[in-house]
Amino acid sequence: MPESGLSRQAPGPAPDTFPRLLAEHARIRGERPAVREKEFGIWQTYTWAEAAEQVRAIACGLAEIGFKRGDRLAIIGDNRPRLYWSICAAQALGGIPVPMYQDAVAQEMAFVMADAEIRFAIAEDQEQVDKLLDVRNTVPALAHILYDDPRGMRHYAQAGLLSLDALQARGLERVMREPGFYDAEVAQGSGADVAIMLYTSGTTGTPKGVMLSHANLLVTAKNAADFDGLTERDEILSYLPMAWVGDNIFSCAQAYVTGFCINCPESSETVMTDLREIGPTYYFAPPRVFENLLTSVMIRMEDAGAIKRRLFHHFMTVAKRVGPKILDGETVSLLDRLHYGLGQLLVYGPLRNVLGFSRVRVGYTAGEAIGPEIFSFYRSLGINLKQLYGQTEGCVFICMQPHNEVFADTVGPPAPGVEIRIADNGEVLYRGPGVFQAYFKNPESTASTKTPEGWVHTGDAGYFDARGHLKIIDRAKDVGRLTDGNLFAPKYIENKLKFFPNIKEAVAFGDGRGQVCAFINIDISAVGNWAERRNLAYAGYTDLAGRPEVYALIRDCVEQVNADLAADEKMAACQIHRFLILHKELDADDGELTRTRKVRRRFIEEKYGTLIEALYDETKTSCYIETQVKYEDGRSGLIAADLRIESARVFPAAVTQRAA
Amino acid sequence: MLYREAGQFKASFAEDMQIFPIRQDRIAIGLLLAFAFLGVPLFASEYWFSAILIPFLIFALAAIGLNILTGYCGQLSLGTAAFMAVGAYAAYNFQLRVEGIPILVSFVLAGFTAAAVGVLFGLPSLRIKGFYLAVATLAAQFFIVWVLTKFPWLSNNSSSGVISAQKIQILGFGFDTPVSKYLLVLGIVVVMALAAKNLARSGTGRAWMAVRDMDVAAQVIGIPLMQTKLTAFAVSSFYSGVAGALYAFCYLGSVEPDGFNLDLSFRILFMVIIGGVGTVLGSFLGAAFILLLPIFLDNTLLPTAHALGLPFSNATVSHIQFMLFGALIMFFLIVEPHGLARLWQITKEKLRLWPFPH
Amino acid sequence: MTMKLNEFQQSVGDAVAETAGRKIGDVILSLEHISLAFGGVKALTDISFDVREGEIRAIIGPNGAGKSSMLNVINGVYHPQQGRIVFHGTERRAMEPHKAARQGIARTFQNIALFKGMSVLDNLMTGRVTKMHHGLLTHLLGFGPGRREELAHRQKVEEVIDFLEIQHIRKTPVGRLPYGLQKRVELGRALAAEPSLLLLDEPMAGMNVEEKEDMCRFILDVNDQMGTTIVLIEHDMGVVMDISDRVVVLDYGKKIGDGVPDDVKANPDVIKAYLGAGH
Amino acid sequence: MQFFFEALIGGLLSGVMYSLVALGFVLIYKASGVFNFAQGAMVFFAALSVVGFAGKGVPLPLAIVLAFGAMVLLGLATERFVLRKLVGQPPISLFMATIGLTFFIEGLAPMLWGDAVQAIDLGIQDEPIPWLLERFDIVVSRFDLVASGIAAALVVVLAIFFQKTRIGRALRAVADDHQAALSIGIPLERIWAIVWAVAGFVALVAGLLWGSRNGVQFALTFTALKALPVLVLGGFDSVAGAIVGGLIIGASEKLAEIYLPPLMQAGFGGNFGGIEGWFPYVLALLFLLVRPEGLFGEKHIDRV
Repeated sequence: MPESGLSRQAPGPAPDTFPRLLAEHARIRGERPAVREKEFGIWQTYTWAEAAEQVRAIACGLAEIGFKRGDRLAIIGDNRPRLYWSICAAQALGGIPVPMYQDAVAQEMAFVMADAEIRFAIAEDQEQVDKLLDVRNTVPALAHILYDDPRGMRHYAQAGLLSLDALQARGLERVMREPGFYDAEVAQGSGADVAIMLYTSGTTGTPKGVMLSHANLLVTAKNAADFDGLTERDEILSYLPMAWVGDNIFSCAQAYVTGFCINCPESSETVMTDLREIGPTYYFAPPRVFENLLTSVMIRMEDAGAIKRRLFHHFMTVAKRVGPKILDGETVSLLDRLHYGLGQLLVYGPLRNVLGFSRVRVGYTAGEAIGPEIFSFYRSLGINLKQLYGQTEGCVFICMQPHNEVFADTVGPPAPGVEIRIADNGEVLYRGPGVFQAYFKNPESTASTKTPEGWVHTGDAGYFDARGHLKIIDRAKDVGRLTDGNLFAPKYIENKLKFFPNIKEAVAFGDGRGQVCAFINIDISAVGNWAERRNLAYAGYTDLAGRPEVYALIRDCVEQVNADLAADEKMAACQIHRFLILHKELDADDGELTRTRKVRRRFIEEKYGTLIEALYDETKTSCYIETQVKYEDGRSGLIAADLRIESARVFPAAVTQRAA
Repeated sequence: MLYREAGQFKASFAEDMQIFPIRQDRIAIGLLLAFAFLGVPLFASEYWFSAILIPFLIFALAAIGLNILTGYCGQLSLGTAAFMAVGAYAAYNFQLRVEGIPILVSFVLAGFTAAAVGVLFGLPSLRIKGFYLAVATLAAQFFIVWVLTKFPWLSNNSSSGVISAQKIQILGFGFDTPVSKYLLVLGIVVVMALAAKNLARSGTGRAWMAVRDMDVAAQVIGIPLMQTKLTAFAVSSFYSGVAGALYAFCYLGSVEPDGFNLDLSFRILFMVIIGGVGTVLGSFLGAAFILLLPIFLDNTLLPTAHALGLPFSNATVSHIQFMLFGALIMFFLIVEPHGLARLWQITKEKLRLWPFPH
Repeated sequence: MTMKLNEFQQSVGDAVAETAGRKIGDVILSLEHISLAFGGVKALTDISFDVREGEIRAIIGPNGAGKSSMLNVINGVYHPQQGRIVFHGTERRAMEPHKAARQGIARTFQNIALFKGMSVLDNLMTGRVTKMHHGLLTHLLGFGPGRREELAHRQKVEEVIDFLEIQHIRKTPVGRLPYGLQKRVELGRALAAEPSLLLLDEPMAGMNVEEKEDMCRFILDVNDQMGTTIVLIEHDMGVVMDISDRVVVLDYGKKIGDGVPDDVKANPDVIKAYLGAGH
Repeated sequence: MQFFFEALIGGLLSGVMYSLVALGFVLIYKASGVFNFAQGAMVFFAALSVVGFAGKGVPLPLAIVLAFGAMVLLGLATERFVLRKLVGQPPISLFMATIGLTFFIEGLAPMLWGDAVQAIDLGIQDEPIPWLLERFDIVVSRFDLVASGIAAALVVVLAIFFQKTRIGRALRAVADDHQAALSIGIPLERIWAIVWAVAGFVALVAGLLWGSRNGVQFALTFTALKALPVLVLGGFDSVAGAIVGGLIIGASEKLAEIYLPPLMQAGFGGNFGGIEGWFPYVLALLFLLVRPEGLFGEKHIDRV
């Protein structure tokens, strides 16, 4: 009796798979919006009931063309409703959806396709279909290519091509012919089944397929949603790549758990406008987005008239002072409250509005360290921006900041249901409901990442601060020790330096040495601007970098970082004793940075060995160096300079008062 | 600044294409209307009703009429006052000669009469454009006023064509106080302004604007020039005609043909230019401006001059008024050809983007 | 301009290859012995040619050859003194342009003729005038049949907007758009009318290579996906030869060549008059 | 029958006066494409300036010279502060600007010179010419004759100015094509200044003649309204059209004024005087329907 599936029993146990949740929503909030998509100039809205029908049609269509339990379905494209529905359709049939990055080139795609042994793929449009057809030359298993947007596809005669429209039509035929089929398929699923496979490259090696079960995703999503009080009334903008675990959590798992509505932008160019139109109540963006947004706010305000600019700066100062306190519910004097209220009317409210953040109740950022200035800017405006710490292997939520306990330099206490342990080498390990099943076809990697007890190595180093919040300092493999045994986390120090607009890049040294020293790259546009305002003439980067005035400027920054580090018992030993400003900008062309602008530590240590020696030689106050550089046109040249080395003030370590 | 549009997304074309797509605008208009219908009658004095508010509304209506023709359809007319006269005299005659005709019906018929006359004088627009057409509309101006003066039947044989408007009664209720007249005029003007706004954003309005912007292209697209221009003349004259009827019945009470002279036509043209060519809002702003400026000058210039001991007479004030009108017209054409309405639009854009400058 | 010219030609060539499967039908427009003069100046002399359903027909020729006049004759802007025009079986010589539009002829202009005071959306909505049937009285109301018609046609216009990828400028006044986009909007206005015959007067004039490539793609897509017959005037010989099925060559108001691109290229008169001068 | 001729001649003579005002329009339209609605106000301003200067004890000839100076100033100011700023705007905007200018001048003139009705005495008697009266029994005013003589002379002078002088040729070049005029090295702004000065001069002559006949008063601005149908009939850009149009309007208006009202009276009863206010317009309008570009205007072909 396959018809008597779980989904038929209304009051039975809580639905534990995506397709069952979908059926549940269609039943209890069928008329509420599930998905909106900006198309033809308006937000076309699909209710949960409609979404359920769409998923059913796609699923049955897939079954018609031979999609079987355990098959993997590649999904490539921008955030489109039908692609989201396809995920659920594959899950309904017991298959595994594999969303892929839409901007990947064909070769990258080919690797994943081959690794995941994909036979079925759904592409958004002609562009992606072309890529898949390319891929098919090397991955012949790819038999079926489906596409969402039929534009330009009329004359494609290749085998196995089918539009989603046609697929759904076939699916509907199947529904007519065999009405119980879909429900029976859904009934066969269980929470322990693999719900999705997400490829992650980590920082090293080839991409690995992370297998997450329905239970992984749904329990974690539910915990986090309860944590933040998300309801069916919430709205999010689904603009992050579908292949990224975050989008899967926010746009699928949490939407399915709470029943809120996801909104797909018209195109990647219109995200900002669409954000403003929708005014989401729940929002995620990586720090880079917030940083760029802040920069554009500042640039646009520079063009404003003098009065408006002064008004803005005045109220931003007020906001910085009292905004975060008000947001955290701390006591603020009545006068300050009135002052902030006026700012609310004149600046903060309108600014939140034009940015599209008016309705944000909960905002998150994660992935990188966010500059404290940037973080507090948004919080002081009254936007409840918080940090979390997450990984694909743990269904995102490992640590999250509760309301009123938000700090720029920590990622919060462990998320509900998650345990965290710090290994002896400083590495963070976690265990919880979101912990992944395994890497696909990769038992070695699985074994090295996940212990038999279920602990997962994050590869990140960190520690809990006095408040019980986790602080991530660096990749575990980069963390070293000073000769006195204290932890040395170069990236932590470098990030603190780089939060200053005048500093573009920094490289800290200290592993196996007595103290920390650093190379600095100034930001030529910021410092150049500063120099111009002070009528300081200079002849290019090398000249400017060597100026005593610039050294003074940078020393201030370094000393502020030192003061900051000193305040933290565990990091006080990492204060920078001596530094120099490099005579050239670190450049990927010269091999000093990766193409994604990450510092290549070992390479720099070798290339600038003499400079490092000089930094640690207290007798030296300068060091001569000649460096080979590659110009953009391919020519090479030589830059020579006598670099000054300066000392910075260090502060005594604070003795932390141990609370709780 | 006051606009908070985040989250006001449109999920249907109907929402996207409503008259006021922004919620704050809808609220503001609602409040304004409530104030005009309920608040103003509580506060305003008789002087305000009969010297400012009623003429303001009537001129605004006439300006909407001219704006339809000139602003939307691009056909310059210098004969608005004449079409108002047609409306005034038609309404008078319908009331006089048709037993028991409701006054509102008379107003509507007056509008249709003016529309018919307008179409007649719009016929030349099929062959001529620009200045030539402007001159042709002058013919309407002079001819109509002459006819009204010279055909005694039209004014029920009164001397020099003066007519006294009949009393207004609707469903037994007499509109004889300034407040009641104000409310009547307000009601009519609001309904007609709304209709004008609807027209402007419909196929009819787009056809007008297409003819205005590029008549050859309009024709090639499939817009019949003749029909479109004549429609504009008809609708425009209808509005002018109703405005004229209200002018006689609710504002002045008794009018003569010479009251609808070229000067009045020019004043309404000025309202359109200063208020904003091609906007309904501009018609209201322009009417308010042109109406209030002389009152403002009367009330400020003479006292100031006397205080300074300057030999200002009433005539001097009127000369200054002329110069100021002229200068303002030139100023607006040079600096802001789209008038006060554009200034408001710019302000609104700024408020929507606040605190950003652009 | 990131794309080199030869790449561009190549990509156009690819696009043409993709559309190889389309069908060309019977003659839908034929012009017979057309002569047109302004005052004493002869613009067109005894010109005859025909256009088949579903084809892309190009008219080429040096400046002043009478190409634009030819288009103006087809859609009724100019009335030729002699000759006859048969469109979809109906014969006529003089016709008001708006009636030609109602028969399904749409066009774009050499010098953009958009309605500058209106938004992109309104320009396209205006393009649908021949498809809208409700009149003034229904337009007075903010609801009812006139409004419903308006909303229904908005859907059609949005499809054109989507097709031409101009979503981001939907509500921008056309006067503020750069030249290349204005050309695209003008094409959109013509497409909004769902014409059976589309006349394009130098659709790619003044564009950079990238814009030309886009425009070429749109023209081919229109022809292919909507099945629209296209008559186009174009200066860029390479483009003309690549995308058109048949070419008419005019010189000084006279027809000097007619046929498939390869034949025309080989025609000595054409080489003398046009290709010789141009290359 | 002599009554007819009397009316005809009277009409033709006042027609010349219309032509004179119309000429002012044509000059400016030809050179700058501006339809200067303020031409009538300029006539008013010129006449008022003459009597204003004369009222201050300046001898008449000198007053006329001074008034001419004032007209030139006015023209230059208009060109500099209004029209130059509107270059490139649609013609209809320029036209509306000159309506604004009209109002401005109508306020400015009485501000400067007072608004009482005043007379100019040019020393020509407004009386019948005895010879014609005796010989043909036709009343023709001496003043009208002299005035039209002056007007005719002015027309000839202007014609020569346009045909023979360098500036005149430049003006015509400008009228034909602004770009071409620029390319042959004529400063456009100087040309416009000259045109406005010449138009001011024409307005001065018209103001003197009309003013001495009807008195210098606000009504002088309405001479513009008389000239408009003339322009429509003759074409905005044709000097010849202005002259012929003026004659046709003058004559037909007078004849209509005499012969139409009795006819209408017979038809409708009542008094139908005063048709000269609209008759020329209706005439011009009917004419337009037949020939939209006017008698001598150029026919335009819409290029698309």
